[in-house]
Amino acid sequence: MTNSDNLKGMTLIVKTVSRLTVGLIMLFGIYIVVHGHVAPGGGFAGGVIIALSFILLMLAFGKEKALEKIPKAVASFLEGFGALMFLGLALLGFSGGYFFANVFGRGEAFKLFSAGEIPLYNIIISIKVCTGLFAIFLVLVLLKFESKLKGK
Amino acid sequence: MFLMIICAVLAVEIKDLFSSVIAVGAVGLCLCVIFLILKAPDLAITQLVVEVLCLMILIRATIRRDLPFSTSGRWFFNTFITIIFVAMFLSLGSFCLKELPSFGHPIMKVSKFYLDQGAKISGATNLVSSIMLDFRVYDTFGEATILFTAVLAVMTVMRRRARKDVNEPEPKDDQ
Amino acid sequence: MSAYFLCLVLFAIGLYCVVRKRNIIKIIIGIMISEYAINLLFILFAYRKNGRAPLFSEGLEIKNMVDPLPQAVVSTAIVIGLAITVLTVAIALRIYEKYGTFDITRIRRLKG
Amino acid sequence: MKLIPFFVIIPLSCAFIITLFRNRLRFLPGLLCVFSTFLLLGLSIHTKGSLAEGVSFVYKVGNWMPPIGISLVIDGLSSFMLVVINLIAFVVALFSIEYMKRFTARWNFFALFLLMLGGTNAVVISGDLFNLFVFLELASISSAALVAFGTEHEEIEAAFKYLVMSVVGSLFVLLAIALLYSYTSTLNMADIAMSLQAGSAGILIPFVSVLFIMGFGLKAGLVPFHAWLPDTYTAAPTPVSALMSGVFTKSLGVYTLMRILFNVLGVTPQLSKILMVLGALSMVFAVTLAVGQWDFKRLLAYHSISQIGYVVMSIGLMTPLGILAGLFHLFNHSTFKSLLFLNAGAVEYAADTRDLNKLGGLRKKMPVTGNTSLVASMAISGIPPFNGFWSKLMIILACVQANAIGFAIWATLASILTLVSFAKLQKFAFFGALPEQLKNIKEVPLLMRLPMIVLALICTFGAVLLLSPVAGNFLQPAVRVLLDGQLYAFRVVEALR
Repeated sequence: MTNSDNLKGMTLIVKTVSRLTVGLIMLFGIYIVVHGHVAPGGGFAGGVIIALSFILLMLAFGKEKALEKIPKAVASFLEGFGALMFLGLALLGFSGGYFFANVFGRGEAFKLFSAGEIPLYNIIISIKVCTGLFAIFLVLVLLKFESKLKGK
Repeated sequence: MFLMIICAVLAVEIKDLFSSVIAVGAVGLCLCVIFLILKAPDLAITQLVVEVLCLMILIRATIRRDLPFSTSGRWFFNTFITIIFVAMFLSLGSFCLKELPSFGHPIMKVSKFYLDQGAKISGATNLVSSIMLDFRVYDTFGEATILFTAVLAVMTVMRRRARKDVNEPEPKDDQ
Repeated sequence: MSAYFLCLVLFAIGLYCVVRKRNIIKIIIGIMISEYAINLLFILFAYRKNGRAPLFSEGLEIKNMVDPLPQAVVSTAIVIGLAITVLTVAIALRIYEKYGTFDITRIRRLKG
Repeated sequence: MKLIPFFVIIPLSCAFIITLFRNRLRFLPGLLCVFSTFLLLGLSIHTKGSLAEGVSFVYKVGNWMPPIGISLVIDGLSSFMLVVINLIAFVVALFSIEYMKRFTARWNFFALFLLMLGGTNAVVISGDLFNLFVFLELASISSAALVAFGTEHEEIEAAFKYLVMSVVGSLFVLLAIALLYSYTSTLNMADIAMSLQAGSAGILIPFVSVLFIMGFGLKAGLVPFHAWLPDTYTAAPTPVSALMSGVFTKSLGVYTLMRILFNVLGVTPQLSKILMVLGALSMVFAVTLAVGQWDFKRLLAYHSISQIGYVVMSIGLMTPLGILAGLFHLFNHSTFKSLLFLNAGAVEYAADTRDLNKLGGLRKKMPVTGNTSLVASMAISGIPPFNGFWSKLMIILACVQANAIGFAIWATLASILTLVSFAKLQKFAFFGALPEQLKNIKEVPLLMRLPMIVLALICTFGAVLLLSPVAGNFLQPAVRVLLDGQLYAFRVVEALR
């Protein structure tokens, strides 16, 4: 991390490489999320990977570019919305008699569309985790800028 | 395992903050490898990713900060008490460990059910995932809520100004 | 057995770091190390000799899997650890901003 | 008993809704907070009313049988705790609507408040060790954020101290859970109790108990582990310190400790001795420190430690009278200590200072605050008609009955010192001459006065709870649960059938 050019972004090499890799990282994250119930991984790890791809974008291109992709309001909205969805899915279990009961069909093992609510939970968790961690990182970095300006 | 402990001691004792953060990263990576050896691939992935994130945040926090190092007056006394406490803890703990089932042979009373029936009932082939998100999904709900709380908490802590007059309107956007 | 003991040693190192070190970042590091130690302990408890990972694959009957419950528990614990670390770092940054130091001996507004 | 999970659903969903709307609807956060706490209060009283003595309700989350899935358990003790928690939370929520106008980002406060409340409720109804740990963390993280709400020097420092201490406490708890899991291979509390009854000679169970005592003792603020408590209560916004002192240390520290030691691990005479000594130590040590304090809230914080000491010591006696007295004192302490903290908040709101040297003569200017604080002070120092007197009397009687005369003497001594320090508080804050700069001070708004009046009424007529028909429904089932010890597991199994 070189001096104080976080606002503008880094050198051309870093920009090119990260432009190539960001998409791949994000894809990998989505893969991990969706296959959470048949392969190792799951909503949490996948969500963090997606968040990391955004963070890479931010480090490489500066925060404006990243904020274009996910505006802050959208991030915080998705965060709350994800939490509410989780609870909603849990409440849906009441129709099956119990809190958190699994009301969907179980499906066939080893297929992508199986295991009832588990993939849904995975996706919701990943949305929540991704936006939440991105928001945290953003806030921490923003504070750093502010104190630096104060120092000067 | 030994490598982990060495790294941990390094992390604690190194005077340079930045190096000690890197040493913690090494501990975390060793942990990740050990998880793989102990057949826990899910955890290895999660641990790796979390480790990277923690390191990034810690590095942002420590880079270009001062490195104060001071010893207080009662240094010897405090260290003495701490060491006695730690030694007592370790010796008692090692006695306790003798009563546990030996390494590599867990009892697995409840887990037998998961192994025998888990995949059939839940329909997920990843047993860890099926426990996390089906049998014990309430825990995962708590975990997601904790993360949510942490985001809210960081936003709360990082507000630019916190106090205002009673009749003053709410300021527009603070973080 | 010795693996368990080493785990306890790791935990004790973290604890020592929390109690004795004067630097806030060091305290956070101590907390992280202790957490790692406990997570490792859980997974060690779950290990079975010559065990397999708790994943079923098609057309293959697997006996002797390791205990999956602690793995689920630990993955929750890791996330909790992440949340705690993030919050402590945020508070530490804020302390740095207010006091200009990470040294807790110099942060003495409140008398203990 | 389909309603049990709503103790968690209501606060958490309200918190999520608040964060969705943020500032867009100005009145929504406070209104939602008060509404949901009111709902919870009604729900907890309903639960308490419909619970027969000696019966446990078990709710299977997701329709899995308990050792496999997670269970929620409600019995006499937890329903008693739920009533206490939600009563105080409702009153404090009402108070904080006006009080929090001095801070920015109020929606944030209410969301965190509800998250903390949800975590506390979930801890109390949980029947699974790891689940208990998860929600314990939820409650402590959100409360640490609430302590740091002011983001000034003191708040941040106190929050850091509190967060580190409570994390160390939870690490001890997690270590104990790991050892127990390896020993019994299950995480369900009833199941663990069952398998421990089969016989456990050895050092492991005492070691685990000591780990639990250290972990939860840190959360409860007993004396060797109390360092975070005065700073935290002093620095936090007043509603938060009222809630933490009234509810938080009790449900996360004392309740969990009792539940695990008495009902899961089984308590031995040595352990009860440890509890009594810890209790007596906190009682006397903290109260002597309290006499010398000049900060309104700091003085109250030290008294919190000391009163928790009363509760722990009395429950540690292990006699029916002792446990009854301890639980009754727990309830009483919740009411009068919250009331005192609310008074401190009102004084701070009106006069903008907490220093007792700068206050004085407030009784004429702020009649409601002055009179309610007089009630609370008399209750906490044990003056006859108020509820504090009865519970302290019972504690001392229980000590004498259990042949622990020494502890009785300590309790009496601590009580006298409490009286001294509160006489000082009243003299410097509410009686005496009005200082020059406080001439045009005004009484606080109605929404702040109402909670104080409600709590003062409860303090005055608290002794009603001891009358046999009321006590039979309210306190006695809770005492039964602790006395029966490991019968807890059989009740749970019975309820599942």
